[in-house]
Amino acid sequence: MINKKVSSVTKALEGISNGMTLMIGGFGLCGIPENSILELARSGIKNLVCISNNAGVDDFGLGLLLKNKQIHTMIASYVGENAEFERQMLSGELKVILTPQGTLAEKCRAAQAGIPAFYTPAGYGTEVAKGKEVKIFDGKSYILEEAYKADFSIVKAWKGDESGNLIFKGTARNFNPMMCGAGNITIAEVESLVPIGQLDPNSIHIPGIFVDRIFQGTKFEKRIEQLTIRKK
Amino acid sequence: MINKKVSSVTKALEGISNGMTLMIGGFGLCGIPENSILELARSGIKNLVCISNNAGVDDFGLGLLLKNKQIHTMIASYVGENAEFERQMLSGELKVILTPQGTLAEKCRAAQAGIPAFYTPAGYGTEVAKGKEVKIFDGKSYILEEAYKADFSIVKAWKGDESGNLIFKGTARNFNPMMCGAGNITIAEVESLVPIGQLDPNSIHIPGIFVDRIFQGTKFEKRIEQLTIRKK
Amino acid sequence: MPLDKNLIAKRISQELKDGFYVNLGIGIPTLIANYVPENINVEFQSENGVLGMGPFPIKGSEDPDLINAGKQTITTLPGASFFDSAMSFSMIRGKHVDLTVLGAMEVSEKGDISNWKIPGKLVKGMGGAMDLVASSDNIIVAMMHVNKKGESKLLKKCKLPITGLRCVKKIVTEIAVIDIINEEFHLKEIAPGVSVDYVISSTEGKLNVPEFVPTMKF
Amino acid sequence: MPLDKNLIAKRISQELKDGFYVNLGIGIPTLIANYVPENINVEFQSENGVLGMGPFPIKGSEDPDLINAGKQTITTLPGASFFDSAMSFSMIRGKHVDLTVLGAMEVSEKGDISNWKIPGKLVKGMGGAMDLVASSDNIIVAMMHVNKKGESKLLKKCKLPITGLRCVKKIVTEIAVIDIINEEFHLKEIAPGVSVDYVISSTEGKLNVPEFVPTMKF
Repeated sequence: MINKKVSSVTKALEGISNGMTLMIGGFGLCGIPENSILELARSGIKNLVCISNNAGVDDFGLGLLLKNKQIHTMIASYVGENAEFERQMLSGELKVILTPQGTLAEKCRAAQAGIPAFYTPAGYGTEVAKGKEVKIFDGKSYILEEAYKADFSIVKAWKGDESGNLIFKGTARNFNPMMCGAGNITIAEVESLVPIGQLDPNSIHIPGIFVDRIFQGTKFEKRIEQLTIRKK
Repeated sequence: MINKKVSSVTKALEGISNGMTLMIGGFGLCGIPENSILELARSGIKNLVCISNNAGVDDFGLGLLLKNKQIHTMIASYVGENAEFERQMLSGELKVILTPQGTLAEKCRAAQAGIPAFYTPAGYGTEVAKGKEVKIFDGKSYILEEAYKADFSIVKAWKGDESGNLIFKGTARNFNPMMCGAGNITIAEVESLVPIGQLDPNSIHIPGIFVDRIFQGTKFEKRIEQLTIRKK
Repeated sequence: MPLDKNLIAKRISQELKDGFYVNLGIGIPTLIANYVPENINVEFQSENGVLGMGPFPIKGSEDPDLINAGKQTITTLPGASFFDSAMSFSMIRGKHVDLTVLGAMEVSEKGDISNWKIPGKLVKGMGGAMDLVASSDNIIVAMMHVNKKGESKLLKKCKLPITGLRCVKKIVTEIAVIDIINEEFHLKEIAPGVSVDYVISSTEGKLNVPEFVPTMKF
Repeated sequence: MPLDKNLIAKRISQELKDGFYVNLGIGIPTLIANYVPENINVEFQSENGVLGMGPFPIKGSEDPDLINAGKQTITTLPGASFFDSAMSFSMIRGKHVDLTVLGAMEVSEKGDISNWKIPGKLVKGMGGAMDLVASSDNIIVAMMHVNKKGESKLLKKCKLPITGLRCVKKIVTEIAVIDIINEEFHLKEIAPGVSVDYVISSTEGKLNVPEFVPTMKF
């Protein structure tokens, strides 16, 4: 067993410095690495390039780093719920690269899988295709998208073991699995860090080979963005 | 719930006819759709193009279809354990397209995922690269590989439910998941077909959307190719 | 009388067919789940990683780890499955989803759609919309026929940045059902109490109108 | 005296480092798992979809759903995981595997390797070898120094169809350990009782020989 356990979020984030590119898991506020983001906010590390589907809300998730002006460039697919984000983007303070969600997912997965580039139909004929190679397969046009490069991937899982095996829960899975191993170093924060051998080998979503450091988060707020209920 | 259950292997294979391209799951004899292969052997359907990592052994798995001369072209990565295969190939009776195993897997996955083509380093500078586009990323050369097209995918899973959700077991998973949804119609044979709601949504390997027909196999021989044991 | 949002959703629900996997966008499309005809089975996919979505949870049973693409808390039905975003878009890009319904700011008579950006003003991002419209063979747009300024949203040519080209097959608005065939709008149905002339005057793109236009039925 | 297969494997096991993920090819490489130094932790990956392979099963406990890439029955150790072939090659192509050991028919002084085909005679297929050699930064070849006809397998240029270009970093044979540095063979160690001259005469490619060549230690 190769042990990936680190004792704290501070140790987990060691080596992250100004100007680096980070991939950060989660969809909206669901499945985000809360403890790591709070630590990044405390750290004051600046000029970050963040690859994440969303940018949190004004006072939680990546919104915290935006408010602190720690993010230089944001690569995301949707930013609709964050007023500060929109303000920084429209004013030009923040560089934003909007990317179709499926392309974003596949560019992470390509990085994980050693695929330098792939063709996708998403974005053909739109602003997204600018400067990208176009190729026709079976009469349909596709654009060439390259794998992301990142210094660190930071993901959140439900359960993990000391060798870095991960299991996600519900829709908190989202972008987390593909980001594992996509950055040079992968940090996983988990709700529950269990001893080796307690996870069913058949039910592991991400094998430990894709994870470099794992720690149990001290607190998970798991804020709900849109509480929607039905009348019984 | 969308019901994918069919009552027999015969019904499951309806529509497969001479000259079609089939993707068939399994690695060696592990995780192969035994019941479907036996039925194909009985059917006498000819001129098949088969995409499968291996070609079985002389008297089991795809070897049965080879012996019957039902296969026109075999696309595989490794054929080392099949004498009849080697004979037909060297004599020219059988057309063989050898493909690196990872490329084979990724070409299936690309078909499933609507990715028409991707770059891979595997095979660059070799016979495999002949006639394929080469492109350099970060100073390294890659070749362009296209997604497979197939009429049917035939896979084998451990458990499945009536809506087509699948769970695989151990290394019998192998090529089966990526082939689901990669062919126009996907047939899954399972060891155990359970009622809807009995599989943990978090542990499903292949969601039913990728599966068109599912049936419980009547018998699984699960032949072992290389029984290797240690002395206690 | 023009339809309200719920009736637009109800009209679109008539396009559901037995065995369909359906992706519903944020807004009006989400409401369609409330109107699935009783005699058919469909499953709802949400691109954030769930197939087999059920209704919203009852109070107290909400789970922060269980949301749809609109970030709303949801439930799942028996037979549901969870998966990552890459596999979710394998379903979409790989054409495994049978019907996609989404909102739009503009649709052109060629079937082009704009719904992600108003330059210099509003940038929400495309989310999964560009993947959906680039891949799905069966796209229905649910939207208002005119914008807040009273200008038609069914145009000869989209003015806003495009989300996808030649992809929309059908538009359902508060006043009409319009199909796009051979790059032209075709009026198929009108809302109860709405005149054909009103639909024509509300549509900037060329609208083909048959001799008899049926009224929507519910 | 030249090494037997087990000693070749044992010598290569000295290249294992703590924390390595290792892919072992069919044949001699498989034997390396028997010689992992006690003070280090490594995990074995098999490209058919398992990480954390253990020893062969004891009789009666074999599972047909649990094999390695050589189709041999295996066991798993605590912390193991199963995955599909696409993810398996994500590990390989994505450079997450730290060391790859495989057999070869020929290796050139540039580090080219041939191990999948003898035209018109023997075609086993490349299996996962082409993916492995195209991606891994750390490739060791385990093979006999000469073929059955007594001809060198360490060549100026491969004669058989290539599996991969400029990828082999180290070769361990029954008589020597040879590194490939700047596209030349460098003799690093000799087997006990084997002469340097014998290694030179058994090597067709240019072999750089230092003044003192240490003998392998076990």
